Amino acid sequence: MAEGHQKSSMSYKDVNEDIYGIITRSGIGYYIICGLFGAGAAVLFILPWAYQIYVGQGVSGLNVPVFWGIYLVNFVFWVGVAHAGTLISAMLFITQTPWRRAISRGAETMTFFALMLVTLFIFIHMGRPWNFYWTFPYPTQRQLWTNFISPLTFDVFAIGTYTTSSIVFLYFGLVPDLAALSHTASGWRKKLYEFLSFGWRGTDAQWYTQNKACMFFSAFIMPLVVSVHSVVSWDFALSLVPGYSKTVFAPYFVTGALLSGFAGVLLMLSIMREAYPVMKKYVTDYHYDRIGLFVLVLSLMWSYLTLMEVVTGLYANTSQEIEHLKFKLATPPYMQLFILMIFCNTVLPLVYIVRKVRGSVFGRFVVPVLVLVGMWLERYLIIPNSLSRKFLPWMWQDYAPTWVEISISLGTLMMFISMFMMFVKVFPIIALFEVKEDIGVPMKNRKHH
Amino acid sequence: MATNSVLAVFDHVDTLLEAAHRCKASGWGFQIISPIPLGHEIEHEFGPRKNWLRWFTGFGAINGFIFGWVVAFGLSVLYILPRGGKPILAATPTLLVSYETTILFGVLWTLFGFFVLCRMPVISKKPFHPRIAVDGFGLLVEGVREDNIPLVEKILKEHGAGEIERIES
Amino acid sequence: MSIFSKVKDRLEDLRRPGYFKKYDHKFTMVIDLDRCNGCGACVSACYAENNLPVVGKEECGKSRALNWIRIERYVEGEYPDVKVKFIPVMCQHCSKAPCETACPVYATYHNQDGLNVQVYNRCVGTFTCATYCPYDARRFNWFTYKREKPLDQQYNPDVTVREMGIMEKGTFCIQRIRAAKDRAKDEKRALKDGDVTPACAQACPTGAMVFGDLNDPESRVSKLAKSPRRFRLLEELNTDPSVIYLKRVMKDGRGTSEE
Amino acid sequence: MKRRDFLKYIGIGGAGTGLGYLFGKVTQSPGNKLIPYLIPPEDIIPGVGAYYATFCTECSAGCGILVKVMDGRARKIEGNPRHPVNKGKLCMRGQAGVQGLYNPDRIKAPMKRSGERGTGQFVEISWDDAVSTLAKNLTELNKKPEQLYLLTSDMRRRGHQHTVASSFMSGFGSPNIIRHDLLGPGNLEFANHASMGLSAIPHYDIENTRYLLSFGADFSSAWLSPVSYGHAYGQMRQGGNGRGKLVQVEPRMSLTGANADEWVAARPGTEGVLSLSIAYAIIEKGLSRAGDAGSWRSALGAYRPSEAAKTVDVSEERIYSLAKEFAQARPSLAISGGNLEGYENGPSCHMAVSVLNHVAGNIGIKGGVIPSPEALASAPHPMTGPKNSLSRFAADAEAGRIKTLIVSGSNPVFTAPKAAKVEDALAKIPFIASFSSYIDETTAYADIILPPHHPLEDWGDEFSEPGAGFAPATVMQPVVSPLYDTKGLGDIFIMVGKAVGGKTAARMPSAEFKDYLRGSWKEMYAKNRAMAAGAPTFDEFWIRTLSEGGWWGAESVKPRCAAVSVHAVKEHLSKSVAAEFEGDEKAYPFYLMLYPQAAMRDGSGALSPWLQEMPDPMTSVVWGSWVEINGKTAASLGISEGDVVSIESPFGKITAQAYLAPGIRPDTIAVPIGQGHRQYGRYAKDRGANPIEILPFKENPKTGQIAVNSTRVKVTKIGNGRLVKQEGAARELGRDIVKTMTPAEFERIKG
Amino acid sequence: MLNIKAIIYVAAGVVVFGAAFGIGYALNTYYSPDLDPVQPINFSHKIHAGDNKIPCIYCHIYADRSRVSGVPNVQRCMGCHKIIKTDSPEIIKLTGYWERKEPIAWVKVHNLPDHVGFTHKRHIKAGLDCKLCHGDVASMSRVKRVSSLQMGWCLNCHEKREVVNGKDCWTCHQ
Repeated sequence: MAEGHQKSSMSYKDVNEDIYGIITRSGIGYYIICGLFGAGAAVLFILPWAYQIYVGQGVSGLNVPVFWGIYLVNFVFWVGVAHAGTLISAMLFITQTPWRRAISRGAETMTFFALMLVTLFIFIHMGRPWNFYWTFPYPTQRQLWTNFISPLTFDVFAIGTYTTSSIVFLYFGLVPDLAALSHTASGWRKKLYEFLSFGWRGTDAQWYTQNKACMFFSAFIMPLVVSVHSVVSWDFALSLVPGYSKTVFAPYFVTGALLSGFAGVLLMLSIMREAYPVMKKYVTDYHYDRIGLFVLVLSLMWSYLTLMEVVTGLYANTSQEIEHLKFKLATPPYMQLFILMIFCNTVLPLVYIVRKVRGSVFGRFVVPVLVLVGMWLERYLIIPNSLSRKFLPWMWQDYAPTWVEISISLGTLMMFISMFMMFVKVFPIIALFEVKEDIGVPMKNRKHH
Repeated sequence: MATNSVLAVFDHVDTLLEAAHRCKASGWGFQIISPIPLGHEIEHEFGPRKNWLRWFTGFGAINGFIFGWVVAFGLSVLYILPRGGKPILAATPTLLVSYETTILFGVLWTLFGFFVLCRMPVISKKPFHPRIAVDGFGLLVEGVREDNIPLVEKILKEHGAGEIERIES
Repeated sequence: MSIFSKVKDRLEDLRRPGYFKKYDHKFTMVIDLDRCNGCGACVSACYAENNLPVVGKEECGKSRALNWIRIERYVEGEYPDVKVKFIPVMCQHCSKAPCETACPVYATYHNQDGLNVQVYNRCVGTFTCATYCPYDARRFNWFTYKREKPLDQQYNPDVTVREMGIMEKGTFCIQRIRAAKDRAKDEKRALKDGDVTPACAQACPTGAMVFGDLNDPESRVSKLAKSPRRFRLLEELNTDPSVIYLKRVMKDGRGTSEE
Repeated sequence: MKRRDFLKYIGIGGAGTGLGYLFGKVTQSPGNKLIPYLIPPEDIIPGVGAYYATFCTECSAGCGILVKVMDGRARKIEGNPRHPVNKGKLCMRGQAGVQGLYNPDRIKAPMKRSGERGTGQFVEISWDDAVSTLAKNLTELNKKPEQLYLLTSDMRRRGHQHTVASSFMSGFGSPNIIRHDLLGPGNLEFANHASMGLSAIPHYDIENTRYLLSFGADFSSAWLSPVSYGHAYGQMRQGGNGRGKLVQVEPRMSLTGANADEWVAARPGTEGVLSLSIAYAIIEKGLSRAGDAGSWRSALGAYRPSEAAKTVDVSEERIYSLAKEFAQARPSLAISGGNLEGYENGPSCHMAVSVLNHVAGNIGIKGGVIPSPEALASAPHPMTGPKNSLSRFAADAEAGRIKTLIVSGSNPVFTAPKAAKVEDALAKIPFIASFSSYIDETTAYADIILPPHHPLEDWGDEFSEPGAGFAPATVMQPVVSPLYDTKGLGDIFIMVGKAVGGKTAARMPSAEFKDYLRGSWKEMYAKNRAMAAGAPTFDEFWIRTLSEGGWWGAESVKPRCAAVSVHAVKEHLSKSVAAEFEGDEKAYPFYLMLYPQAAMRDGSGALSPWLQEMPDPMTSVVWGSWVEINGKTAASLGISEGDVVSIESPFGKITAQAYLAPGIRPDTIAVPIGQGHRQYGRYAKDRGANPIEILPFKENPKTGQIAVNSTRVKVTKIGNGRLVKQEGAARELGRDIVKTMTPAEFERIKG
Repeated sequence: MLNIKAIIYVAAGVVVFGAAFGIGYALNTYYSPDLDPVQPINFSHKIHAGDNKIPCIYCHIYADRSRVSGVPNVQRCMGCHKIIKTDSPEIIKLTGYWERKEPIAWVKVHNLPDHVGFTHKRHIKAGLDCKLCHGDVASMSRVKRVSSLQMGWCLNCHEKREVVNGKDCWTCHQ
């Protein structure tokens, strides 16, 4: 059943012990690293953000035509990273692809934390973040609601829905595992597991319902994934700005999101495997093989759409588009960044054509990192850059991020890592029951068909 | 009529299913408690099943769709502020909103349905054996008359059950 | 039947673009570029009237000056055949404004006077309106700007002093429009042409700026707006601006010979 | 429930209540105090604005203004629609007047020097101390009263404030009134007097002219009366009787040049030559309207276009075409100012333009040069005294002939070249009193400061140059109560005069300046029949005047006649009309053109943050100074925009940032005047460079004007930088943003 | 199994906290000292407007001409109290202010934020009774705020009275 798996020799008991071991058994070094990242997040993110809220958005490098800087870049980037997780779970669940099982939890967790950063970046980029709740439709004495034709309201709904669904999806998978581990665990973990599993036992009816629910979720989340990132792209495409107003944006953003998401999953798995050698039993070369193929295919799709983005601009041939493209493609340092982006996202993933590379250290670490960098650059080259060359040349201005923006970006990345590391210490990062399923149903007499 | 239940833990699924067949034939109710989903095997053995979850989901989705339209249209009319020369009741953006609310409500109602159908959260203590959390497969035989308990235990033993527990109701 | 038709009417109303059948007023400014000499009096008047903060050299260097109206200068040709064109650009009060659709909290919308208004205390600062604005007319309060004492005594009490995190833009001196309406109401009459003059138009030495109600066929703007020299900034974007420019007459001017 | 749990809930409840209360507190607006008036001022309704009429003192144009006062504070300055000069309009400089009033660096009380001279360190003293110190010092001069000097400005030399100052000086017995003004129209006045016999600046009827040929006169930003001319310019373009054409002759494209239909980049200093060659061409083609064309032809023989073309760097054909257009358009008008005013031989240049006007028959006609009517009878005489001799002042100080100096309204340390050695002169003077509202560079040398009211708090009057058909008399009245412990300028002279006693006290008005002003107006009212029209009593007239802002002639007064005769100008045109420049052409390859901006003018605008942030119309630079260099020249020197360059003349060196201007001659660089203050408040101090410093000290002996365009410089790049300006890109890139049409098409659509 | 007790306790805690929060908020909003602050002089509207039937506009003289109604100046108070009840302790306080030439710093009861452009003039001219917003001041010995002065409260009235453009933001906001 499980292609390429050498797990049939494992017993259910091993699985339980391995996974609970990941949660509990870590050296002090792990906690120190996690703590360092946490402290880094506090220093690089919390303090500058507090400073920004106190002093004003002026501490960022934004200026009059370039009102959207790297906060929005990060926002879009993290939405992208968030995409792979649920999509891997959902799409591969519907198709019942077995290699999904070992990696789905990790991917979903990544989605969850990425979405946290997405929400965070919306608040960070606001001028008056303390009034963020005005963007939600809720009844107040003011009698005023929200503007339902604003792309930002679509965002509120899309990202709100996506966050909720991702949490629910993650939780669904967790329930049986938590119930199972609550019998092994002790102390506060036991209490937490017992509380969160709400008395799950694993009766036939429960499993049936759980399976059905996952199926429905998958059916919901597939269109949701597409809609979320296209809605994010509408934030830009629904404007008039040259460089923003493009019909190609929805597929372009979705493809890019998946590309960065898969690269993120790849990187995350590689790092986890290094941190927990026991995971090598579960995440094998076969996984790298499959994900690598995904990255390759998505990179080709992305490259095509990038080409089309430029070509549509050239075909339009308006002064606005031409100037925008000139600025993006032929002005240093953006020209160099563009070349770097093409190298990272188009040229580099081609190495995945070679099967061996997919499982190599280069393929596991270097390529995904560079793909992520390339995808970040893609957003950078779209968002602030287009605003630098709007309609009235008199107002053309360049944009350069300040230390606050860079620090907040790095700090949030650190926060992501430290939160992920903490999550691993609390919840099983490999889906217990799914791995057991992978091993197969124990039979005494008859062979499993 | 005092009824009692028996929980037996099996090592193998096929033996468990055989035991379950016997119980079914004897007219006793049974539940299979397992660490992994056995839907495929059970359906193969006892035929396809259905439950109410789809209705929850469907209800949620339809509700969400309607909610999206009501919210976007209704709230626009409550406080009329024209913007961008677009109509107050604009259909396209509303479709986008209701698309999301359809999914949101569908998901939330599915979650609700999941809890309802799984009888969660559990209020009272339910029969369970710690081995099931690891690698045991439990067969909970229910609706057994008290005097039939030894018979049940015997049948389960025959099919290779490991631990057997009587459960007082 | 009557209820049904009423509802139907109402629905049709609500489906009508922009909703209002006819605006109470359609305040419009006509700027004659052939008169405008780019002296900058309007910019200064706007600072005085609307409590615009002075941001200082460093912030100006980051392109963060809070000028609601600016004079753009475009140069054509090289020495010695240099041609210069001035154009004052402020919020164009588009009837089909991209910024209005962008705001999620209704901080900017269109009102009955045909104005694109910005409600400062509702703004949460998402920047969307500003990025969508093709005229770059919107300005942002990057910080809480304070005037040094006693310069703060000059603040116009009719205009709020904006705090940080708020988007703002030209208003056609809406406080003057309100005051004029207030006066008209006191005198029990309708608003008439010349009742309202924004600070920029009032100061303009060359008389290039004329302000009035386009709904009133007798107003000066209605007459000027019929001029064959009329054009609107970036008209091809179909934002339907309420600021109408009159073409500059130049030796090497581009003709509209296509017509 | 256990007791402990209960206590827990009490705790939770308590915390919740507390937080809720706090939340409520935070979300509520804090209550503040309501402080009513003790005794309400009669004419103030809180929350409702009142308008008070007065006039603008930011430049010498004398525009009428209305100040919006709300809750006792001056909120905004607007043009007075009734005033004939500005017709309700106002320039940026006038708008910023309130920033002078509320400037944080205003002097709040009389002050005494506490540090070294020139450092600007002072301590506050009382008015009694200040006045008695000055009076004591003056009494010591009793034997030699001519050792008292008054250093004042040409601006507002016509009102009663200055009458008081003059009587103070004459009462004391000193004839030494030094008037210094960098941008005053002294050369133009002199030239007009010499050529056309006019004692005042005539009315240039831009509004009605059909062809305006401007020789350097940047009337859109800083020449004479920008608002009045701005209005006229608008009317000329689209006023309804045909579109007038504007041709600007100047080496650096000014704001007016930018608006011109044609920009003629004549070689610096040769505008006069061009003017005369156009005049010659007109006569040559028989288009002259002057009766004495023949005599002019011979007088102008040296200015044949064929010969002048090379000097002027304008092609012969162009001179002829300009001549043809100028002579054929009726009415046409030639004006001169700006650069011409700044040349060493400015009067000759101006006269050359008068000749052109004469030859084309533009003097005394509608749409031409209209000589002013007689000024109002019994209006105060303009201040007299030795005209503008800063060189004499410096020499006298050097020789120790100045014992006491009173500075009022002039700042020669900033506005005179280093070569004039004003600072050395001031250092030699034992006692300096300054009547200034701000610590400017000259006041920093003072021993004692007696701060006058800001003009918005003060009484005064103004008799601007009479235009065609009106002779305005405008009243300045306090629109707000004084902010600080200051006194009216007139009152300070009266106080000091009375404290000095003797003849000085006798010449001073007995009452306060306010009453003196009213008395003088009563006298004027009695002598001018026209003023009495519509106001049978003086009280009625006075109230009307105060509410309307002034009085302007209701009757149209016949302008005087004027013509230019060969005889009158011969002497001045006998020498070369082309200006001389200091410095060797090889070592100093560029002409240096200094020009005033609308915002800063002679640097007095630098204290206003609004004006600092107002982008210069031609470069969009804010908060600093720059040097305009032609793009090609800059490229050949390896200079790109924003680079720090040093500008070196034979007399000094400054550094500024380069702006690559499209509209400037390759052999010319231009620097704006106004920045580079060493004192003058927080907004002006240490900002940009003061180009006046590197000028040679060339004072026209007849007019006293300091020549600001009189040297050559060399430019070297010394560093990189970024210029703070507002423009992103100033080219349209084929987008056709500002749509235009051709004059031919305009004529077609009109017909 | 699952700790049901814990769930119940947490839920109860949340409920208690929420309720207490609400109570605290309400306490602040409706019974805060801001609502009926202690004034420097214990001025009684009940005596002036109630018992003696002095019309509001007699003291609040700008109400029909300006956006502000105008707190009476000390001179106006003294106009009457030079003669009337000069020996009452509160009037002695008033006389003290007058003699020290010091304005009385009343505490604002009806306070609006800067961005609200409320104008008394229009409301008085529309024929509204002062009571409508200020409550029956004539029966209060110390003035208390009876209306919330919140946006919804304004809007309700505007809607009810069908004010022209009454729901346009810029009618009230500035």
